[in-house]
Amino acid sequence: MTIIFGVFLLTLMVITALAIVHTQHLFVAVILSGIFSLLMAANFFLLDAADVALTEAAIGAGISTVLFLGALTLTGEAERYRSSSVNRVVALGVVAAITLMVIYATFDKPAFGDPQTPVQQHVAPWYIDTTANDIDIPNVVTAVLASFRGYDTLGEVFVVLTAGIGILFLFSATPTRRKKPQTEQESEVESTAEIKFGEGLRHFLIPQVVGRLLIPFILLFGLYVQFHGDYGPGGGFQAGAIIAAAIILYALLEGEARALRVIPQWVLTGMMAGGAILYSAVGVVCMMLDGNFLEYSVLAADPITGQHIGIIVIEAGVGITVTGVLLSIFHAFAGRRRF
Amino acid sequence: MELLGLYHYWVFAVLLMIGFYAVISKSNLIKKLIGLSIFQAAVFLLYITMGKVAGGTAPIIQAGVENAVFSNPLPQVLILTAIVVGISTMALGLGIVVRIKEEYGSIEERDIQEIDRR
Amino acid sequence: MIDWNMHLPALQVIIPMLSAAFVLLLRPRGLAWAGATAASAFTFAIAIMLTIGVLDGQSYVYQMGNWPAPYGIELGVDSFSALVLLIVSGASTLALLAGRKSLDTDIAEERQPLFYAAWLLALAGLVGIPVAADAFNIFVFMEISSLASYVLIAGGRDRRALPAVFKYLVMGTIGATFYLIGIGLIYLMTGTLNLADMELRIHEVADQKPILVAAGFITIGLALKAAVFPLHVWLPNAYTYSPNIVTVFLAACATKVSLYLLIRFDFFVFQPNLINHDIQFAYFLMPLAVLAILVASGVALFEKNLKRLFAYSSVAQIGYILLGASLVSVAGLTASVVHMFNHGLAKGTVFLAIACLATRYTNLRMDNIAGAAKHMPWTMAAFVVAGLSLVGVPGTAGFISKWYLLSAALEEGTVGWILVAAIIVSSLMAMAYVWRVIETAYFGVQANGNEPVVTNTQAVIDSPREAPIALLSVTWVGALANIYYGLAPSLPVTLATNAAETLMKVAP
Amino acid sequence: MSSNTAILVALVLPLFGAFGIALASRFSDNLREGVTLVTAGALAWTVWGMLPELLAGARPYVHITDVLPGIAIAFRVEPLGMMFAALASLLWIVNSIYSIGYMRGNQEKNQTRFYIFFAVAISAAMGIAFADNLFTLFLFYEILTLSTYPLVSHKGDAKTINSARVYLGILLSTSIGLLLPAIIWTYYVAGTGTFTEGGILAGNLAGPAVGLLLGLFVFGIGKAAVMPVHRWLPAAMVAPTPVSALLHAVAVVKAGVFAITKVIVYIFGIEFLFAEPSGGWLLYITAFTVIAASLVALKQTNIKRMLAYSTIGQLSFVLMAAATLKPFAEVGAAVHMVAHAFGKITLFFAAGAIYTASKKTEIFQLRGIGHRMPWTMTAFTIGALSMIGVPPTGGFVSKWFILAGALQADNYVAIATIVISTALNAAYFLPIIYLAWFATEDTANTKNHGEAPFPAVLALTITAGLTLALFFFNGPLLNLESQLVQDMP
Repeated sequence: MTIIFGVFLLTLMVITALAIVHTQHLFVAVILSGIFSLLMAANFFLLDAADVALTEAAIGAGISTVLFLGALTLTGEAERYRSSSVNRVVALGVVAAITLMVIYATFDKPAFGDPQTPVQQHVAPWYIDTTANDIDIPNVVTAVLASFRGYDTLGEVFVVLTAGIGILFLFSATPTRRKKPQTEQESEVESTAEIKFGEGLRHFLIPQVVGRLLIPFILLFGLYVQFHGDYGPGGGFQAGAIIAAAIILYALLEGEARALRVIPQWVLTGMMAGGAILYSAVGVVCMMLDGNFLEYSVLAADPITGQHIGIIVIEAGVGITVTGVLLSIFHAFAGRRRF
Repeated sequence: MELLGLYHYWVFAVLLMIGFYAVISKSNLIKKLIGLSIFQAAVFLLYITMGKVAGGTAPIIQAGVENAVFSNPLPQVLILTAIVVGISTMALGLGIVVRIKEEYGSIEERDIQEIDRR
Repeated sequence: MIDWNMHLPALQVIIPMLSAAFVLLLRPRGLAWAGATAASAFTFAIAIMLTIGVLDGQSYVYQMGNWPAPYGIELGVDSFSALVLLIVSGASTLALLAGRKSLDTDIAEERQPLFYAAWLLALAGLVGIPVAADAFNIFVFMEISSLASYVLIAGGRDRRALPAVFKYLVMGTIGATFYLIGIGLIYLMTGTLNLADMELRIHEVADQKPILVAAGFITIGLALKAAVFPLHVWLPNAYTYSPNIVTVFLAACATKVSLYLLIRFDFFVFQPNLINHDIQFAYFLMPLAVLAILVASGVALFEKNLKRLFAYSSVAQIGYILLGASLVSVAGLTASVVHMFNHGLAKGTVFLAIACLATRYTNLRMDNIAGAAKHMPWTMAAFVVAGLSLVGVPGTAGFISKWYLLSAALEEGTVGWILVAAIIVSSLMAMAYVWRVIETAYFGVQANGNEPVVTNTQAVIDSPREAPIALLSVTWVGALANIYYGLAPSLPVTLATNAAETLMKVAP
Repeated sequence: MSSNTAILVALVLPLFGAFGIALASRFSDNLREGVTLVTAGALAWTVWGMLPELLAGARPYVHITDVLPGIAIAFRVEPLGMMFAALASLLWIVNSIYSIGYMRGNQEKNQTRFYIFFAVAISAAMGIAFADNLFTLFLFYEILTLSTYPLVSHKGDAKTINSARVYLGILLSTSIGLLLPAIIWTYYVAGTGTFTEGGILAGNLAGPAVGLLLGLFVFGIGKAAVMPVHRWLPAAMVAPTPVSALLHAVAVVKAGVFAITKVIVYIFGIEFLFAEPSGGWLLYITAFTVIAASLVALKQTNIKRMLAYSTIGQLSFVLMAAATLKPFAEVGAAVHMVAHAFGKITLFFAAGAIYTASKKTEIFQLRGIGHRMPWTMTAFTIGALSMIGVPPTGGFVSKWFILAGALQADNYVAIATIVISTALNAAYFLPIIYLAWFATEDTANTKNHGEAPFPAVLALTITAGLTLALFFFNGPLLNLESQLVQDMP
């Protein structure tokens, strides 16, 4: 049964991807790529990767779609040109070469799902055993993410931070074309447009009520995912995305400006940096306590407790940074005037 | 099972191809980015596929369940990271596209080259 | 008592990274610059300490979180990485010290904390790669450095920076994803991500197809990031339109790190294990290297924009580095590693001098800087020194690498003579394009009158005749370093020789 | 002062001089010129002070640093280098005296820059003279090229820049393109590049490769102006005359032939090269250059261009002598470097003096000028006679030795070249002497003028005297240079 379902999902993904490339309407392409991500997430779930599935759904289908839509409102929705024939030939040539390479590689690949392959034999069992003994949390993925390969995750937090910084930096520039003084009429038109845009969906009753009801639950769910990451699928990244989604929903209902008043940009910037600092600080504290960087075991008298403390704190750091960055990016796109 | 495995790898190859094709051949910058995200998603699929163990479950240790077979947690961790890296790149890319639109009034590569040549 | 010496590899990365987060919060004017410079200088100091340790024969291995090696993430510093660390952190520190005024004009004040935070993140990413001994960890830091350098380049005043950075982003992401596919395939066959462990385990499966394809993906992906001809198309515009000081930083070290990784992967992991890998590597890269050297130098000959001229020159110089590596010999590899250092030095100084020029000439086209030497004699003198180093005139750092490269090529017999010819032809081309600039600056006459054409006429009156003293003195530090390392190159040569011997598995 | 320190002093003194010149120029021009003269004097005293020790057979040696393992910056004084250094340091004094008259007489701009780079060039020449290995030689060779560039392009107008570009382009590209590979090749096969008596290549290289390597060296050292890499020399004629004198007589071209001779003697080794037939082409190409350059000189109307082609011929003459590979010829080659230096610098000084006094640059304008400028034209005549090789001038001595060497080797190509080139030299110099002394002046187109400024006349008188002196007092020089060949059959 799962086999048939798997084949069905994969096929659907290919079809969706083809449709995305084919359509000339960017709005359609973006929505389709959201669907693509959902299909991908479902497939991940079939492959026993619950955490990844949750992340792909929250980030790939959720946040990514919101960002693309935000960008589309600023840039326009139609693709003007078809690929030129020269481009097409070149692209097909390169692509064909690489595909041949990849298919060539599949010949000696170990069998799918075989527990005797090097992937399953070399380091994987160690992670599962050691998690049980030294860290003692049920979710092995979280253990690997936060402790065994905690340094990767630290790097990842800084990747997110970099993206946030990048967007803020890009959007802090004033477009050169707009530096000229505007005529009276133009600015007036623009300001009225802005008021409407800034009001969100405040005048629509049903979304208003439903949304109001939903937001607390989403926030609660986010917090659950954040702190339950040790036990089930979840963790800072997913939680950050979910909490950010709740606030984005608020912004859609009440207007972007009001959302920014609730959590101003300086708080968001503080969150961006603060989460990352919190994470690194845990590492530095470990060093101070005569351990290696990110060696949580030294944080408490009992190494296992130490690991627990460390993981909870760094997951919190991840969550804070991710929330801060995603909201900053959202505000940057949504608050940008259209030129 | 073997068939499904090979099918996974082939889908990986095909998705990779579709994404890469879009990146190279499309003139619209947003379309390029969407292509890029499909391209990356294909790689995610490759990693997760290889971590799967037949008859296994998600690697979450449950009390009282002895001798459970778990799928490999490591590729999952790697892809968690890769997904986040991917969205960061995408966000930055979109930011640049918006700025290009502001400066050039177009997000078509062809127009931009035309404008710069002047 | 905490043994800080042991922690150095970790601190090398953590300090710039953590400082980046703090710099982001530094609001008042100038503080962000000061914070970034201090952090960068600290990073440089750590790199120096690591180098001293490595030269003393100490080997640095650090286990993150104290988890044993193939399971946890390992850091390691040897001669090769120490040299790259020196280049990266040194370039960053000098560029920051020099660049305050120059960056003030490029980046508005309220954007500066963001900019300097991105700078430190780029630095952290670039030092994170040589320190890491784990294939996936390298990917993470590669992305930090790439994203941060996109931000830095996008700070350019010219709007053409934006399409340039977009192209860089797309190609960089493709390169990184290729790398990710490659390590995925290797992981599939070996089950490990740790480089040393990989080297041991890859032996059993060396002849299997996924490994060969992985080697291909990794090499191509990294070649893309390193701007190896013909995958260099992102580089010229990215260097041309980024802020001048950013060009100094990136041109001196960004592609070097990718080349480092390329060499490390191909020699450390694949070379000892894959059958005929040396021949495939040579056949694939040597023609590309020769083409890069010749074609890019040729393009540089006719380029009018000063920054793009030297960007193309960088593509050619990357060709030199690759050429040395593609000889697959201790001598070739030594040449290649030495040239990484020397080219960083020469090109960094060239771009510093260009940054000096840019403080007075807003338009850096060739005909526009005619007669610049009259107004900026010190700047142009430093430029001459750096330019000669780029050409490889004896007494400058560039000569040392050329010497090694030619010696290594001579070992190869008949093919070697063709390579010698290519190197020499391109040296002559380098001489031509460097001299074109020097001649214009010293003897050129402005088309319309005698005074320099500065678009902002006010600038002529207000600006000092020379570049700001901080910028100029750092430029001269660079110029003198070019001479110093041309006459006493034992530091890069020792490190490079050790690196080459380790990589080729020759007992020293 | 021990000779070891003297080497370092000789290298550094001109640099201090350059610094002093820059400082002094802030106060007065006279002070600046004073510094130049004092430095030049001190340098000559230092260099000549080493001579007795060297005659006694000592070989002072200084090791500065190992740039790379096995590749050092080191200096050693040996007869050939001693001669070159002594020549250059002596002529720097004379040239400085002359420059004062010329530069002031023509109201040249940027005189300080001129003196500074002149001093740097002399320092580089010292480095070349004393270099102990190929690397050191190459290093100073390039410094010399670069430091003379501002001198050649001194005037700074479009024509000058073009010519200076040719100058720099040919010299730099030959050195990087040919000399550098030759040096690296040598280090690669021999494991060293130290100048060693008897050469270092014997047993390390054989067959056509020897000829090829020799070619890389001969054409790589573009300063020797062997055809076809001679184009820079006429181009460099745009420089002020003291520079031309420096280039042709003192530093640059002499550095070229000196370097080639040194390579032949100490890298290849005379015996090794003699035994290896593939190196034989050098004799023919130099002989060809001698004849061809003389023929071209015959057709020139501009005095300085004619002198330039004459120089090309004479340089190859030296190299041809060296390539004869016989003891007499080697000594003759060394002596001819000196004789040509004295003679040619006299000729250039005279040409410059004529230009300063009368603004004349063409040969046909010289009718009867001997009566207006008797000192200058007497010196010119002596220089020309030395070029032809007529006694009692230094040129006769060197030609005598070279001819003896050619006869010793039964080398008919060399003998024929010597005879023909002597005839050709006479053919282009004698008409000038005739015009200057015996033709009547074309009064209509001439302004009234006398001799050039005193320092210029003084300088050319000194060099003319030296040319004559070389004929009568050549003992020490012959002693010194015969040490070169004392072990030879």
